[in-house]
Amino acid sequence: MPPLDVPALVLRNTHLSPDYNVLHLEAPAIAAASQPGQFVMIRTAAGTDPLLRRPFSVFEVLRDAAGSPSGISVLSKRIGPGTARLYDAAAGDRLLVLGPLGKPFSLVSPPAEAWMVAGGVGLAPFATLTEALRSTGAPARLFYGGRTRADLFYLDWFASRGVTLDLATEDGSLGAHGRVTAPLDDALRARAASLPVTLYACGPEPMLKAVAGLARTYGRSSQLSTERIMGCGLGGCYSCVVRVREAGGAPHFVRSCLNGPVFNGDDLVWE
Amino acid sequence: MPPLDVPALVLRNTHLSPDYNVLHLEAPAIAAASQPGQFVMIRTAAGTDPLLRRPFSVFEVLRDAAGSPSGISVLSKRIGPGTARLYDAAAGDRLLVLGPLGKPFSLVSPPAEAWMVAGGVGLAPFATLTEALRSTGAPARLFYGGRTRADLFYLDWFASRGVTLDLATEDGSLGAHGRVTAPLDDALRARAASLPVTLYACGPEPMLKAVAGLARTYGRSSQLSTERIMGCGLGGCYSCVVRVREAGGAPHFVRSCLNGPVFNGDDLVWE
Amino acid sequence: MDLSVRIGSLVLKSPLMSASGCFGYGLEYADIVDLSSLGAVVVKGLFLKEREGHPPPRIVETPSGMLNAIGLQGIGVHRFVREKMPELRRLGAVVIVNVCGSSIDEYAEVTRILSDCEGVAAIELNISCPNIKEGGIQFGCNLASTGEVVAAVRRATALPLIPKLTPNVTSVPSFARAAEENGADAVSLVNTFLAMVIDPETRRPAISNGMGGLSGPAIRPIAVRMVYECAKQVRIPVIGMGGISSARDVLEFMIAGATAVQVGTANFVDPFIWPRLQAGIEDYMTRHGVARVADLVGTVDF
Amino acid sequence: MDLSVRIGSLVLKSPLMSASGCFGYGLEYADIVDLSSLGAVVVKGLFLKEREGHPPPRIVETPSGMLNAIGLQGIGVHRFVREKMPELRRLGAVVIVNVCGSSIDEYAEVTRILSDCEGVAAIELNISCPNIKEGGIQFGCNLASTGEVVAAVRRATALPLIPKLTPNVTSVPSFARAAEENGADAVSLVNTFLAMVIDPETRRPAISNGMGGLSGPAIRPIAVRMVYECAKQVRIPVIGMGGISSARDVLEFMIAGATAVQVGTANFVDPFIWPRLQAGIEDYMTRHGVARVADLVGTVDF
Ligand SMILES: Cc1cc2nc3c(=O)[nH]c(=O)nc-3n(C[C@H](O)[C@H](O)[C@H](O)COP(=O)(O)OP(=O)(O)OC[C@H]3O[C@@H](n4cnc5c(N)ncnc54)[C@H](O)[C@@H]3O)c2cc1C
Ligand SMILES: Cc1cc2nc3c(=O)[nH]c(=O)nc-3n(C[C@H](O)[C@H](O)[C@H](O)COP(=O)(O)OP(=O)(O)OC[C@H]3O[C@@H](n4cnc5c(N)ncnc54)[C@H](O)[C@@H]3O)c2cc1C
Ligand SMILES: Cc1cc2nc3c(=O)[nH]c(=O)nc-3n(C[C@H](O)[C@H](O)[C@H](O)COP(=O)(O)O)c2cc1C
Ligand SMILES: Cc1cc2nc3c(=O)[nH]c(=O)nc-3n(C[C@H](O)[C@H](O)[C@H](O)COP(=O)(O)O)c2cc1C
Ligand code: FES
Ligand code: FES
Repeated sequence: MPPLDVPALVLRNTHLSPDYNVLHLEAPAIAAASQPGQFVMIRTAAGTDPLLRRPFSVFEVLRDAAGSPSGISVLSKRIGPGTARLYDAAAGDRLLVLGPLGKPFSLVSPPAEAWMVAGGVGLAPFATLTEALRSTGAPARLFYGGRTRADLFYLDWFASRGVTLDLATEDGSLGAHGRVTAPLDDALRARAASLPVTLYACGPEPMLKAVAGLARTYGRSSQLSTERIMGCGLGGCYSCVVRVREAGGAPHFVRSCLNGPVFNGDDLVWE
Repeated sequence: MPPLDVPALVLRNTHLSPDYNVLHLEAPAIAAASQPGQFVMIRTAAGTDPLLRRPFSVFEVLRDAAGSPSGISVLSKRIGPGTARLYDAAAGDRLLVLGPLGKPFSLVSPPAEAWMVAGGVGLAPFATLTEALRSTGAPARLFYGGRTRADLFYLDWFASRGVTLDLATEDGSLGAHGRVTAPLDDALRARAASLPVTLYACGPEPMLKAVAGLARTYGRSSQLSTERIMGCGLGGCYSCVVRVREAGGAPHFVRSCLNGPVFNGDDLVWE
Repeated sequence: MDLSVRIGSLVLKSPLMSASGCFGYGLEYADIVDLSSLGAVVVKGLFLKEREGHPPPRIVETPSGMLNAIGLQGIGVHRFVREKMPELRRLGAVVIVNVCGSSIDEYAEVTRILSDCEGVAAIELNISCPNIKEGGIQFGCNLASTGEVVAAVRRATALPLIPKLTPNVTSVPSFARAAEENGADAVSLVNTFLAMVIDPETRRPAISNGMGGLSGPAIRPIAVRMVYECAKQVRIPVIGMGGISSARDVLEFMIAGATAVQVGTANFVDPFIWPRLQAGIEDYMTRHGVARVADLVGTVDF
Repeated sequence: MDLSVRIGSLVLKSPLMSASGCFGYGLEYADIVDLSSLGAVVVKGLFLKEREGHPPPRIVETPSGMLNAIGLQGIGVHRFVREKMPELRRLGAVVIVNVCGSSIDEYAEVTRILSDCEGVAAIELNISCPNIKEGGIQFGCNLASTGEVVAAVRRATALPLIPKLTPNVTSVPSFARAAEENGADAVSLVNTFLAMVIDPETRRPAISNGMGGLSGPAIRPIAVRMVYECAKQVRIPVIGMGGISSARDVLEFMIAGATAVQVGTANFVDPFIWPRLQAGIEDYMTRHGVARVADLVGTVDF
């Protein structure tokens, strides 16, 4: 389906912390078309400040009483003017939402397991992925790291959907002390090579790089959701490139809004 | 008192029509210092769109239960991005309000009468003037014109404060049919030369010009509140000039934010 | 209502074009924009060979604008002709190709290849990219070189030739005149303003290339002035751009003297802008009793 | 923490100055800004005689900026010395006067008069006002004339001499060099960008003068680039300006190469900005362990 641009009604804005919020947006057609890992471009203000749209993963697909897709939510972390406006949005406001955009995750089926690795707001694409994996039946596990316990959200949500949680905080206030890639490393080491696993990761670039390294070390496939500064989200501006090496070819830049944001970890070339 | 800049809480936003609204702003110190005819510069948005502040007359001085000044209201007509933001402001928002600024009206005392002439949103400075005139005891009369009856506001407010109302609408839906300067002309003609009157006017420039002409014709003094595009409101930019001829001198430009917005009608030179 | 405008021998059904580098190769937008409804699709700058462009970050937002240094990443003229043109033809797009070169020969060579390609309607000569050393700016900031490269490319093609001018000079009209005197059919302006953003926290430029080109609404008043000045000094049509985001802005440029306009940054913000721009122009023409949009060109009362 | 900076023989207690034309004669702000806390107060441009300026409308807002053509309304140097300087002295302001002229003689004459006036700390030579024919732009857009006027005024004064450069040229650094070679103690840049807004509804320019000068955050990335380029090419200090609205912006200009900065348009939006700018600079210096603000100048890692 070609992407749509809809003036989505803000249904609800839930503040999870002083930085994090979840915006519920009315957008049935975008919701119906979205696949796990895809994103939307949101215009955070009318006028020219901020000027460009901001990219956000589709966090949840909202459903009406009859179970039909009625909208999406986005999980946003406030880091600058655009996310500040989303943090301050009020029910009843309207925001232009363009999507769904980009290449989604590929799903795995049993006996393969899906191990999701989330750093901070990198949790965003994994709610829809979890829902989709339930339909394939692939067991899901979430490695989820943050600065401190107050930065880890939706734990019950994932647990109640049968996702095994492996948590890590940099201050040790919840789960393992340190980076989330440490428990991931342990778990990969512990898993028999004969049992298939696919890694799904979203988070800061150093984390993605570490996950790609672990995947290579343990011979696992990985799907990494990259976050580049995006001017358009549609392939028009060439701002969002990542370097990839495709079968046999030399490394070259491809647009992460069109060819990604999800890439095979083996293809990505880190500078 | 030097002007203050306060992040004023929006206490209430009353929509009077699809264009007009009244914003109640918490700003005790500005309220306490304001005199009739003065204005404030409001920053209608954080960020750079719109960039410059917008000038607004102090409409009412709000008072708390004890009668102390607690804030001001502004009467705003939506004509562009700045006034649109004020129209959409919600209770609980904060707006930077700089003031009070400019030269106020001079008050008259009985037996002189104060005849106020308002065109559209030019009504704004006359609520505070009415209050002040009540303390001098000068009889007040309001000539008030608008496009149509739905564009005339606060009629009861003025009537209940003993102000005689002379209304005019361009479509004839209320009061005289046509411009407000017609009933003013009639009233001036009817008034004995020996009975003193001062004209106070605020509204579109052609109306001000007509009032100045009538004042001259009938030998009355006039105080006109001008509206020029203002960059700063403090004398810094020289954008807001009007041409005046001061006693004996040649016409020259003076800053209406410092030397006005209220001018003696005889001094203004119209291009 | 007649929205058509004429650029040299080319009659366009509307004055609205995509700006080069802001609309990919056009096909990226094919499923949301009817490419045949645009006056022309101006595609991304092409060299003879493929180019990698600069490493990211390539853009940064600025007040009412953006800075970019993409570095002219592109697939080269041969792959463009082979891989993109057939579909662009099928979709009925009027294609204008933005031609880059590191030498006069390269400009001429790329232009020759495109002139042999069915469906290429005109050549926009990019002598004004501020972001790469060989991006043409060495031609576009020097009057004699501008004349030379325009003359050379003129000899290489019968297609309408539209040198794209840089705003980073004292007198844009002299460059417009140099282009006209050397056979250009029109000029387009402005390309981006050379600019820089430094992050004080890191003390490093915000984009990898250090400097980049400023575009978007921020630059509009400067671009309008340059279009006005150029339109007064040349007889060939001026294609105006720089921050156009609404029908009002299109009309402002045309009234200033632009025969047609291009929309760049605003297409990023709002890819569904095209029918709205057209509707806004038509609404204006109705309100003001203007039968042909071309009648508005250069009508500023000043 | 040491916020002092040096401009020629002048040591300023802070790098923050008001920009000419954006702060009246300083006294307008005396009851809300401690004038003695600023590095310097740069006052409105002065000719020998009084000037009326252009008829209103004189300004129009643009995306993240504003266009102005005030036309240098002013009281002339004699009244300034008589009516404004005593109070400015009393308030402890370090006063820099922006000097205008329609001829080299006028520049020199105004400068001589100011040099005899106690309390004038430096001369900013306005050879870059885009808004009036005799506003100096005929000097500021030509290298030879820039050299000539700077040299003439140099002979007329022992005060620090700061030519103010226009951004409306291909190479600002060549003008900075011309100023340096002819005895300037510093250069300040940028003045406003020549620009234009047309109202399509009336087809007339939005301001009476037709064209005007663009200022404000919109131009900041271009101004930063020009300051960076000039600072690399001259040994005298560069005073940077153009859209500065926050401590972050002050730091960006200083890191790009500015020894001091001026704030214009932002003072309109927020006349209480000055102590906040200073606090923001101090906060940055604390966080980054910078003892002297002068150590930041030109430290961009590029
Ligand atoms: C495909 C994709 C999905 C994303 N999903 C989410 C999500 O679900 N929740 C969420 O909170 N954030 C997400 N991000 C990051 C989010 O887009 C940025 O945090 C946001 O754009 C910052 O805007 P700002 O104005 O608040 O901050 P600023 O830092 O002022 O932004 C300035 C510019 O930098 C860009 N930028 C800054 N940080 C990032 C970043 N990490 N990634 C990409 N661009 C950045 C902005 O888009 C903007 O152009 C995603 C990014 C991408 C590319
Ligand atoms: C001393 C003074 C008192 C005023 N009091 C009131 C009031 O009480 N209520 C009210 O509704 N309006 C009042 N105005 C007019 C009000 O300032 C403008 O309507 C408002 O600035 C328009 O801003 P905008 O962004 O909505 O419209 P835009 O038209 O987009 O404004 C663009 C620019 O033009 C200026 N501008 C536009 N119209 C006017 C105007 N009539 N007068 C001055 N500047 C203008 C704006 O300030 C801004 O710089 C007053 C103006 C002045 C000078
Ligand atoms: C991301 C980006 C890439 C661009 N690439 C090109 C290009 O390849 N060739 C070219 O001539 N201009 C290029 N430009 C300049 C635009 O075509 C246009 O001249 C400029 O952006 C001003 O218009 P705007 O303000 O509408 O964007 C590019 C601009 C942007 C923002
Ligand atoms: C209203 C206005 C009046 C100005 N008057 C002068 C002037 O008299 N002399 C001068 O050299 N610059 C003048 N300028 C230019 C400013 O000093 C400054 O160079 C420019 O505005 C860029 O800085 P800013 O973006 O911080 O405003 C004026 C600018 C404005 C906005
Ligand atoms: S964001 Fe514009 S090409 Fe990817
Ligand atoms: S509004 Fe700036 S001087 Fe009056």
